[in-house]
Amino acid sequence: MLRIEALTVASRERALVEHLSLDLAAGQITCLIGPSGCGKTSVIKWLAGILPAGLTATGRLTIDGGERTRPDPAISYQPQSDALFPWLTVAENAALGLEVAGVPHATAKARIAPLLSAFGLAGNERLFPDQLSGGMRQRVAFLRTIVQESSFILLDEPFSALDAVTRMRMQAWLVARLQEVRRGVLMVTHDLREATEIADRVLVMAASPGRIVADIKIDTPREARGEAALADLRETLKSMLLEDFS
Amino acid sequence: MLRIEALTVASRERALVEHLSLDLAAGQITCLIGPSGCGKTSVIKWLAGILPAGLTATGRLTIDGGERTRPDPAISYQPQSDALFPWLTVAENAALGLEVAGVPHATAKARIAPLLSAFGLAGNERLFPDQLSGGMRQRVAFLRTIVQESSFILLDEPFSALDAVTRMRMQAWLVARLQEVRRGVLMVTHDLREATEIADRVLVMAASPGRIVADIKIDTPREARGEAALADLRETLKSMLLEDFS
Amino acid sequence: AEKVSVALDWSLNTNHVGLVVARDRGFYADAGLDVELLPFSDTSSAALLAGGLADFAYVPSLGFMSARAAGADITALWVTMQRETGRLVYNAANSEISRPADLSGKTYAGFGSAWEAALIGTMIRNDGGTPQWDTVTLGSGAYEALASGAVDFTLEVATWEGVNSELLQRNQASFAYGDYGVPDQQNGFIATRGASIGERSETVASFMRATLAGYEWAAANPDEAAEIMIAAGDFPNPDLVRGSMKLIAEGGFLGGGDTPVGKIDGMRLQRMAQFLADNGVLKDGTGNTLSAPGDVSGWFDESWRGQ
Amino acid sequence: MQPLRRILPAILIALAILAVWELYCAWADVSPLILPAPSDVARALGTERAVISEHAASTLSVAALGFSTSVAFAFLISVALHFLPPLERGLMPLFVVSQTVPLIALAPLMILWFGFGLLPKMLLVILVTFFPMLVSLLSGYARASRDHLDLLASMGAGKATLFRRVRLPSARAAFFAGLRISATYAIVATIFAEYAGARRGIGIFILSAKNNFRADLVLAAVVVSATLTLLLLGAVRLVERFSDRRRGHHAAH
Amino acid sequence: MQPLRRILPAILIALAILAVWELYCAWADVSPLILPAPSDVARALGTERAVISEHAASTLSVAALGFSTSVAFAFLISVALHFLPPLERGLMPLFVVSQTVPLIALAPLMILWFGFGLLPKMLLVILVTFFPMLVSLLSGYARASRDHLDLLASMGAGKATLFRRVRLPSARAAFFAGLRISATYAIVATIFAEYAGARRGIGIFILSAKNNFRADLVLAAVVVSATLTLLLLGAVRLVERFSDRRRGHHAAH
Ligand SMILES: Nc1ncnc2c1ncn2[C@@H]1O[C@H](COP(=O)(O)OP(=O)(O)OP(=O)(O)O)[C@@H](O)[C@H]1O
Ligand SMILES: Nc1ncnc2c1ncn2[C@@H]1O[C@H](COP(=O)(O)OP(=O)(O)OP(=O)(O)O)[C@@H](O)[C@H]1O
Ligand SMILES: [Mg+2]
Ligand SMILES: [Mg+2]
Repeated sequence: MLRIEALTVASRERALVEHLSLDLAAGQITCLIGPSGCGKTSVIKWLAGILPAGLTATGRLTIDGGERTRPDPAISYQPQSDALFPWLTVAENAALGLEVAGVPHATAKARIAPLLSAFGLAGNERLFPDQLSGGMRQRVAFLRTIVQESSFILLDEPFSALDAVTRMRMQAWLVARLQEVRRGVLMVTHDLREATEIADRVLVMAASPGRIVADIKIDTPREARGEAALADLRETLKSMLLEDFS
Repeated sequence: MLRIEALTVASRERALVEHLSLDLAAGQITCLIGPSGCGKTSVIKWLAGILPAGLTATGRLTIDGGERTRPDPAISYQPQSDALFPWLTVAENAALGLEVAGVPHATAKARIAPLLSAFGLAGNERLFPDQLSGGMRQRVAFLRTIVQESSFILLDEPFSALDAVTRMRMQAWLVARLQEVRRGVLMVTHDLREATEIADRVLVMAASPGRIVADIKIDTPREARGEAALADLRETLKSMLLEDFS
Repeated sequence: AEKVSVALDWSLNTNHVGLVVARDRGFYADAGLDVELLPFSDTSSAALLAGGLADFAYVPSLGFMSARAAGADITALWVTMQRETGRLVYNAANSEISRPADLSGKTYAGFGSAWEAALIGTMIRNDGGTPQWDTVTLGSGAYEALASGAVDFTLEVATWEGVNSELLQRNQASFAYGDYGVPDQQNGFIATRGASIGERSETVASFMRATLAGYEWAAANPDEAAEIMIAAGDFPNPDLVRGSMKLIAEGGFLGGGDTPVGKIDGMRLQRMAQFLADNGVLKDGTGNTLSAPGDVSGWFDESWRGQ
Repeated sequence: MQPLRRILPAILIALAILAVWELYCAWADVSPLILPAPSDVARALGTERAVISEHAASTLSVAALGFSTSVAFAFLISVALHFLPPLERGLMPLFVVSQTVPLIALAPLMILWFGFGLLPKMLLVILVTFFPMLVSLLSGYARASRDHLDLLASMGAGKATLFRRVRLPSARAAFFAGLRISATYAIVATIFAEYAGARRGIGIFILSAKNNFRADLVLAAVVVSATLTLLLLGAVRLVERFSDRRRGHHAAH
Repeated sequence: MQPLRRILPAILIALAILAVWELYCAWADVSPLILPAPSDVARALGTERAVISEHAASTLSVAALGFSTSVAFAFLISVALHFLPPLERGLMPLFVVSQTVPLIALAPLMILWFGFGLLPKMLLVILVTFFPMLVSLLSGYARASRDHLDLLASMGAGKATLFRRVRLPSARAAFFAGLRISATYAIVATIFAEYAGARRGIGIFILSAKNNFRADLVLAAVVVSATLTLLLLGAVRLVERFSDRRRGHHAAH
């Protein structure tokens, strides 16, 4: 169980996020939605331990009750920009997290190979990032993130550049994988369908200052989430977002 | 009427796009969908006249029957990455296209001001790009594109970083604006809902090599596009994308 | 053989002829010495000697006296040129100059040492002119500047630059320092550190005797000496060497006959030192001007001749 | 307070070096003709300050003139080379060659060719400071991001607009890096030029100090030269600071 | 063919300059002592080639030794300064000051302090070539993208890993830029050092040519110095080319 208590993030002029608390359970997917600019990325970056220099933050982070300083190897992170290294190939970029963690080269390679094909990247191992399409880059970044050995994964709009079908495949993969290894996922998304289809829980943020205004558990098993029930939920979420705008 | 004839784009190793033809009508929104990596961005870049150095292309572009060389001032373009200039403020980035076209400073400013508030960016005029959220950056890039005086607009996933509600507002703005000024829009999107809701026409691409496999006109007026009818269309599109994958 | 190094004051030239002859005709080897003539560099030979980087140094007279006054522990063993070799040159075609007094208000190409002003000022003053002129520090570019008319006058060594000008058929005229109140001086000292005279007197003596033999041979055989110099290498202009040796021999600069070769004249040294002191050229180690040089008899030591 | 604390380590290290040097001179009893103690140098600076400052003023004015001409020239040439690639291919190798010429060989010849006025000295200063500026500017232009260039090209911007709106702003950091390197060399190059021929200047002062066996004065001149250069560098820093639109904001990129 | 065509403009311009110079010498009847014609220089190079190449060999070996030491040293120091910011604040100002010292003043003193051997010459070469390398490396490290640093930091990478995996690769272009600048100055600096005191080398050759009134030989030495430098630069270019993972692929970023 990862828990944020009373997080406040401020720029020089104003508070961006105020007194935000949330927790992530192992084996669960928590989706974070909210209007553009409300502070989602700021929360994620604080968790990843890389808040930009212009911002200051106060708040407490615990994992299973123990206080943690960040960056913490128990947390892995996919930025909103893909942050691929231009001087590394697809395969090397994908292995970056493992290499940094000291996993032997051969082991890393072996672990990545099946995922490259699962994500539709087979055959592109030796390309450099500037030879990839936007969606391909995003999948490499996703692969780099989930292959790391961490208990919690932070995903900042991980599938925003993917077409509907590829996106579904990636979602399915993520859900299936979570059943095997019990990791906790915090995922920022703008796609309400995505949120309602794969989340165990949806957190809704409002802006100015960023705060959590709703915390919705979805208990229906994923196989049983019918189009009708989800549509209702989406309408509810949309109305919450709309509210924040007026 | 903008027309591409027999466009082929190739890297050193293989053809990325083969023998692709399409046309754009003024006052219409044409959505281009297709699996990640199928060549959508390559087509758009060719149209914008900025194909990367590693790629070669053959093909013909005409506007209203006259052959055009690119870049052409009649076409404006929003890249998949936002390409904001880090040394310019939000307001200056937004005005960039107008400044380049030689529009006087004051005129440009006056034209941009109302759009900044329409796009929820009011109050951020003096921020620099690295102080913006991903969605804010994308809206500045969109603003920069549509404020240019061109007959055709190329949008490469213009709303991918926006939350559902902001996205709806931007879509509504785009549709309303098109009714006033009759420009032609070519928009790459991964959101089938977006495509079905705002497009006059949906082009479906398949990969390896990139080509157009379906050209679907949506004649239903936008006000009358009920949820049910659209759902069917989305299923059709999704099945087309799925097909390409197997 | 014992290794001995000699720092030079200038690129190898005919002033050094005795050293080259002694080396290349084996006089040094016979004395059990292995002598290396260090190539000329931008660092002064007196400094190289005082700094312990060379065992002996060929030092021009002004350099020697300045270093001595500043407290450097160097002692002269020998002086090569028995008469002043320097002179003031100007273009003969320059109708404005016919006597030193005319130099007043003209442009001088200088070398950056304090004694030049004393020298020129004395000459002009003694000739009845106002000692005022414009100095441009040019170093070895001075001669081309003079030839091209960019400057009006400069100083030269008659046995080197003078010969070169003649070879180039430059129409130049000169004034001798001695004619206008500057004391005549000997030039071209060979010096060593004071400490060496005490500790290595054997080496000093055998080196100097072989050197003496070299210069004596050169004075007697100027043409052959010139060829030895040329064979010693790095002379891009052999005729200059030949011409220079000829002038040195004919002008009796090295001595011979009544004048012993290499003999230091204490009187003339004292007079020149006094001249420099009078003109504020000599400074002690902390930069204070010396009003009198004191007794210069301790500045040189020719005891090697007796051993 | 902040800036003072920032340079404190440098000052401490410098003082430590001076102290060791002073003690070494006192203990090892080296001749001040060869290695004067810092206190000797300070004393020389004091007693000769009138003469030195006259020479220094001359050096500073030549350096400032040469340096600013060089910067203007480097900028113009960089623009020309940028817009005319064949010219770049033709001239860059020659500029490289110009840097490989040993100045000690060239300086006296320059004096002969151009006289002992301002011209040869300015030419030498330009010869030394021009190249780092040019290289920095050209590499700055090349550092512009493909995305930004492409965007502007798609707007129909010509090469000139691309240059003004993308390449020039992208080259800002590189420009100041080059300016700092060139400013560092400007004073030294002037001294060098004076050494080969001049009426006055620190170079002449050094030459005559050396000819008079005054190592203390030589080192005093070194101190003055270093001080002048640091002043020039400080001026460059100020220009950089005050021309920054985002002063105070330290964005990372 | 390609490389030849690329340098063709340079060769043409160079030939044009030489032709103008030759004609000027022939027509204006300038003394070869002041400005020898290119043909005089070529003839001098031919007749003195044995002597010159002996001196050149000496210069090249000192330069190569000093330059490689300098590069190694600059790299080590840059790493040390990167990891110890107080050290950077302490030493960088001193390194800047070291560049403001006029070599003409320092070189003779260095000879007095360290003798005629290899040491003072290597020290001078290092003094000249070290600083551009160091500055380039440090600015290269600083050029690493925030996104990349953040990503790696989020993986729990320490300062060392950040350095090895982000800063070092990001500094590649800057490293080679610095290497080119330093290589450009290595030979010239060596000649300079020889000038102040050496047994052989191009510097000594120039000095004696000058004192023997042979401007043609001085210029011949200039030609040799330029050639040696171009060779060194060529070697640097080769290393850069062959150490590039994406050889032949000219990606724009
Ligand atoms: N410079 C390049 N060199 C080689 N191959 C390239 C280059 N640029 C793109 N490609 C390849 O071209 C194909 C199409 O790329 P493109 O960016 O057009 O795809 P896309 O349809 O826009 O995908 P996405 O939806 O993921 O953005 C990809 O397979 C990519 O690997
Ligand atoms: N370095 C900074 N300095 C000042 N303000 C900043 C800085 N970084 C972010 N902000 C501001 O913080 C707010 C929240 O930004 P954040 O990136 O967290 O939003 P977000 O919820 O991720 O939005 P999006 O969905 O558009 O990515 C924005 O209003 C932004 O302008
Ligand atoms: Mg965000
Ligand atoms: Mg794309």
